[in-house]
Amino acid sequence: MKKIIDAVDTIVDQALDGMVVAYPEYLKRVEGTMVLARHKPKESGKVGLVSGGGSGHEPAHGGYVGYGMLDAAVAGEVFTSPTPDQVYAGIRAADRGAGVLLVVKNYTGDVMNFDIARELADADGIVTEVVLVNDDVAVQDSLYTTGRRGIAGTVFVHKIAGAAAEEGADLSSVKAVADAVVANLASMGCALTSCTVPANGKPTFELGENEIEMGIGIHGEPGIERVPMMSASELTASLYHRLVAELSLGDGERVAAMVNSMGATPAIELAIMSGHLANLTKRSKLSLEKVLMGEFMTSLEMAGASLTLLRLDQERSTLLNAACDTPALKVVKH
Amino acid sequence: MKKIIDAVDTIVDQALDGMVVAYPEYLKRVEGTMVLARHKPKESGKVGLVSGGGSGHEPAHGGYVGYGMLDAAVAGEVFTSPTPDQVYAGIRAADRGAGVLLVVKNYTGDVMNFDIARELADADGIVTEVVLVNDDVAVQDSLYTTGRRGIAGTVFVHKIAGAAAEEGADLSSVKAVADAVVANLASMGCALTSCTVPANGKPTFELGENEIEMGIGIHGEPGIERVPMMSASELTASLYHRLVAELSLGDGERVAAMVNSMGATPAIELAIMSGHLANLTKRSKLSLEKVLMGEFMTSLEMAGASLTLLRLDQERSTLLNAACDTPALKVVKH
Amino acid sequence: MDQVAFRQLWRRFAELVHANKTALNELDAAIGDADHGSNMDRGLGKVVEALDAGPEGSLRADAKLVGMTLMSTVGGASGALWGSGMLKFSIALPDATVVEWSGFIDALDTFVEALSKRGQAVVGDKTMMDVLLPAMTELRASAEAQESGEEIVVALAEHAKGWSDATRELMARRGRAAYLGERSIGHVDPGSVSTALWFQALADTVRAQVP
Amino acid sequence: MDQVAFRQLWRRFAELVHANKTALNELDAAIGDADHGSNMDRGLGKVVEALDAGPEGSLRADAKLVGMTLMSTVGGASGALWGSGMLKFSIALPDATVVEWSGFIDALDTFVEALSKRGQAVVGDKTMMDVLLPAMTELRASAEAQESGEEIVVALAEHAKGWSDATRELMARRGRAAYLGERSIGHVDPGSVSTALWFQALADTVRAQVP
Ligand SMILES: Nc1ncnc2c1ncn2[C@@H]1O[C@H](COP(=O)(O)OP(=O)(O)O)[C@@H](O)[C@H]1O
Ligand SMILES: Nc1ncnc2c1ncn2[C@@H]1O[C@H](COP(=O)(O)OP(=O)(O)O)[C@@H](O)[C@H]1O
Ligand SMILES: [Mg+2]
Ligand SMILES: [Mg+2]
Ligand SMILES: [Mg+2]
Ligand SMILES: [Mg+2]
Repeated sequence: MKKIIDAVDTIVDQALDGMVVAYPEYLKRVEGTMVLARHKPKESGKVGLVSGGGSGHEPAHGGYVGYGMLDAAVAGEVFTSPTPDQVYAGIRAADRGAGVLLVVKNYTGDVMNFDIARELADADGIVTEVVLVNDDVAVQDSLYTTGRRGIAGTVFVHKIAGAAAEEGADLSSVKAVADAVVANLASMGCALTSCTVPANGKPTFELGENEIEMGIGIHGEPGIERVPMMSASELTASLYHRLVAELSLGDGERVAAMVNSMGATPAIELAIMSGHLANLTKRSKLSLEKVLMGEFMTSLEMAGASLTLLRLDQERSTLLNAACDTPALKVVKH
Repeated sequence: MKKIIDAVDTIVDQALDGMVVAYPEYLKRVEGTMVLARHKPKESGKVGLVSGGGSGHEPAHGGYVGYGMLDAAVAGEVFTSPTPDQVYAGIRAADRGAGVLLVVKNYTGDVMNFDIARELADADGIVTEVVLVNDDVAVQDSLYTTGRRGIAGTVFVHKIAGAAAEEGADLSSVKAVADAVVANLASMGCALTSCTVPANGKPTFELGENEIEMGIGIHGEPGIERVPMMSASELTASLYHRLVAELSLGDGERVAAMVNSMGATPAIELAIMSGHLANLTKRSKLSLEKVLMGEFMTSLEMAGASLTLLRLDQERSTLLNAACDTPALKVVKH
Repeated sequence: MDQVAFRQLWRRFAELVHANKTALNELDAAIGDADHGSNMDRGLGKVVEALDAGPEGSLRADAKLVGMTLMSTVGGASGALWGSGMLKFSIALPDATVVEWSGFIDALDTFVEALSKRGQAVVGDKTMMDVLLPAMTELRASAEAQESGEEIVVALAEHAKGWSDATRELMARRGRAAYLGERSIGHVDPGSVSTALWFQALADTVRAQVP
Repeated sequence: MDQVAFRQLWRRFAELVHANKTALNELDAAIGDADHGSNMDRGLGKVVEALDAGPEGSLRADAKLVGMTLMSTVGGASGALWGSGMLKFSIALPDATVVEWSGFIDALDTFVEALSKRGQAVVGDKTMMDVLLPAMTELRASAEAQESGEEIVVALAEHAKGWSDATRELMARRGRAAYLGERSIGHVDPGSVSTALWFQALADTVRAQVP
């Protein structure tokens, strides 16, 4: 394992301080915690937004703290959901008196730790709601199991719910719009290489020179199936058709998309995928209104990419295009 | 070689189209060329800015086309400088009647191809100037050779010269401010892994599990020396002290910095480096006014990072902080 | 069980997990995210530190310290479960330095119930509950049969190991491994292994106490 | 040299570069950026296409087509040099379908001079000039000695290979390899190898023409 680190157990702590060095106008670290909060909190009386999860998904989630998106982000150890006391510290940092929405990716660990934090907040009189993001269509959605995982599509929840909160919507409205995003959201990813969890020191899995792992999560977990390497065109199409089918997208519908690098896959390859995506939407007569292309939800230095589609209606489209200003995502009004 | 591509010889062409898919409000492709230009050209009477070079350095250079930075970016094949006819097309796209400044990284191929393009522009009555960026202090600056290379620091030239041009400075003033950036700029990088040039199909060099290559360029070229792997703290310090010495930075001076990923190195490691950087500047009593952290000038999927320091004066500081709005770099005014 | 034994139990558990950290990570790598060993090891290291520094209060205070420490240092699914479960466990313990064997079993029952409620897993879901639930049944039965504490826990440690091994054949329905569906079959659940190590620690502790 | 031979020369050069593409990339990987073979191969493929499609005009027109094509398809240092040099070469050729051997040598001289001016490299800088400059000297001398064209170019191809090999011992002072300083010693310069292949193509062409 070759990484630019000092010690395995100080990575997250150091990285949080480094984020503040790079984005002092955006972020501050809540003292004694693993929480990054807005440098300039939003006005009181507005709903707060908190997200978080294990580290190693940068820019998620600290990179999305700022105007129009999150109020606080809680960082766990690499790929390990944060503990309830930390989540609770995030809730307190985000609370401006109108309640706090927690954006939680659907993993057992995240769900339980955020739940315990909500119990703590409750005891403290802070009203919280949760939106569970479960956009990964590689995983079967079943009532008998934990259901689907949350992956890169989470960023659309941050953006759209964040815009609603910024506009002054109340907690139940912000939750409603966030739930609607989740109901219209589908993602799927693939890995060309594994990543190495620092505490572990070696790659979580091994892939052959001609293999690709489809349906991977964002923690270096094994995916759903291992298939031979394919072209950018085939790969984009195979992810795309799966998403379109899951969302039952039909003629004339409006969509936003995300082409997300898992870490090591360079922008040039994402751009090639984006070109195919535009052709595919044209062929299925979808109106592709927005493409987010880049590193939004990564798995350390894994090579690979994920594709996300979000069905838009007028409300989601307006909120998606509303101004926002965070380290990792800016929508500038001209 | 596992990459998300369709064919080796269509990579750049497809990627340019994909950039327009992702950033339609920012970019258009000049028909029949490898040039990305502003979707909405700047007002006539202002100096145009053109940069370019081989592909594989994304977001450089197409990602820097937009308000306050470049007017056009010219893409060559992966790691191969663009041909004169393409550079010339970029010059024409950027020309708004007040002349065009070419930002050229100091590589023989780039210098010669941009020079030939200037001869073509000259014949056409378009006035051009060149700024040669040579920030890589790993390489000896010698009159008897080609001198130093241009690497990540180039982005500071785009930003600062772009702001001057946007403000309406004339060609010689824009060139002067760009030259002043170069004179106060120093960068150095290191590689933890090699990258694979697609046309070549295998890594350009091999590095052992405990080795790191210091002083690499941005084309997968071998570096200056191979050393044993070190900690983030040691690595940042070793790059930093080299830059401070080269720029003879002393007590109380103002600097901006860039902590740049070569591609595969995740943001979390850059953040750790940024933390060390802040401590180092504090110790040397420099005033660290701005840190650009992220992927600014990459080498495909290479793991590694580069550090850049720029000495600031009031003019450079103001121009660096001026508003800009491009796909890869946005300065939002609050 | 007295306070010395209780603290010794956690020290022993920490030792066993530390020795098996890499193995636990590797099990988790196969069907999860490769961190279960690191998570438990990080938390138990802190538990030992906390107990070493903690005042000699009561068993309840010790168990609360264990719960709070696990809750705030382990993270992940196992941290939420062990942490919140141990807090419930502490409430069920007396505010004294000794507890009868039956009182200890009752408290453990509270612990397991809390985990069932929090995690919603049942036997066969391929989680730590595949060890905890049958272990409770066996503890209750053997206690009613008036067997000695030592005999009970030594046998239980053996059985726990077996229940953990048996998760290999299961398809996961809870936790991160559930996303793998059929691909989860053929791998032992890491949480069940660390839980079996806790019963091992319990056996080792009780055995060491009986001269 | 007539137009048929001139076109054949470029076809042969394209063949030789194509066959050596990987080797040229590998040489460039050692002291540059691993693209010299790809660059030349891409451009020469286009040159062959262009010549095949080009009208049977004059040598000058053909050479101009070669220059324009190389200029707009090779890229990098070699593209700028070969492209702009061939444009100068074309101007020095007659607007006819045949050129005397001496006229061909004069045109080549213009080519080499253009490269010297553009690239500023001298003998010993570890570039293609380490082949081109001595080759010109030898061509001039042998032409003055009235040797036959075939003898000259066959010998020259041999020598060019030798001059190229000799770049191995040099420290680069021009081009991308110069950044390596002392580390550039011990590797042959890729541009000198492709240039030697051009002289090989010239020899092969002339030999094929003389029955
Ligand atoms: N719902 C659940 N109920 C009980 N135990 C669970 C549940 N979900 C997961 N586990 C246990 O947690 C273990 C994983 O813990 P760990 O790897 O530390 O957390 P994470 O899965 O969040 O990475 C699993 O092996 C399993 O035994
Ligand atoms: N200044 C120069 N003068 C003459 N030849 C040069 C000069 N610089 C580079 N070259 C030649 O160009 C070759 C490299 O070409 P190529 O790899 O295609 O371009 P690049 O170096 O831009 O990647 C070198 O091997 C060398 O022979
Ligand atoms: Mg985990
Ligand atoms: Mg090149
Ligand atoms: Mg785990
Ligand atoms: Mg080269």
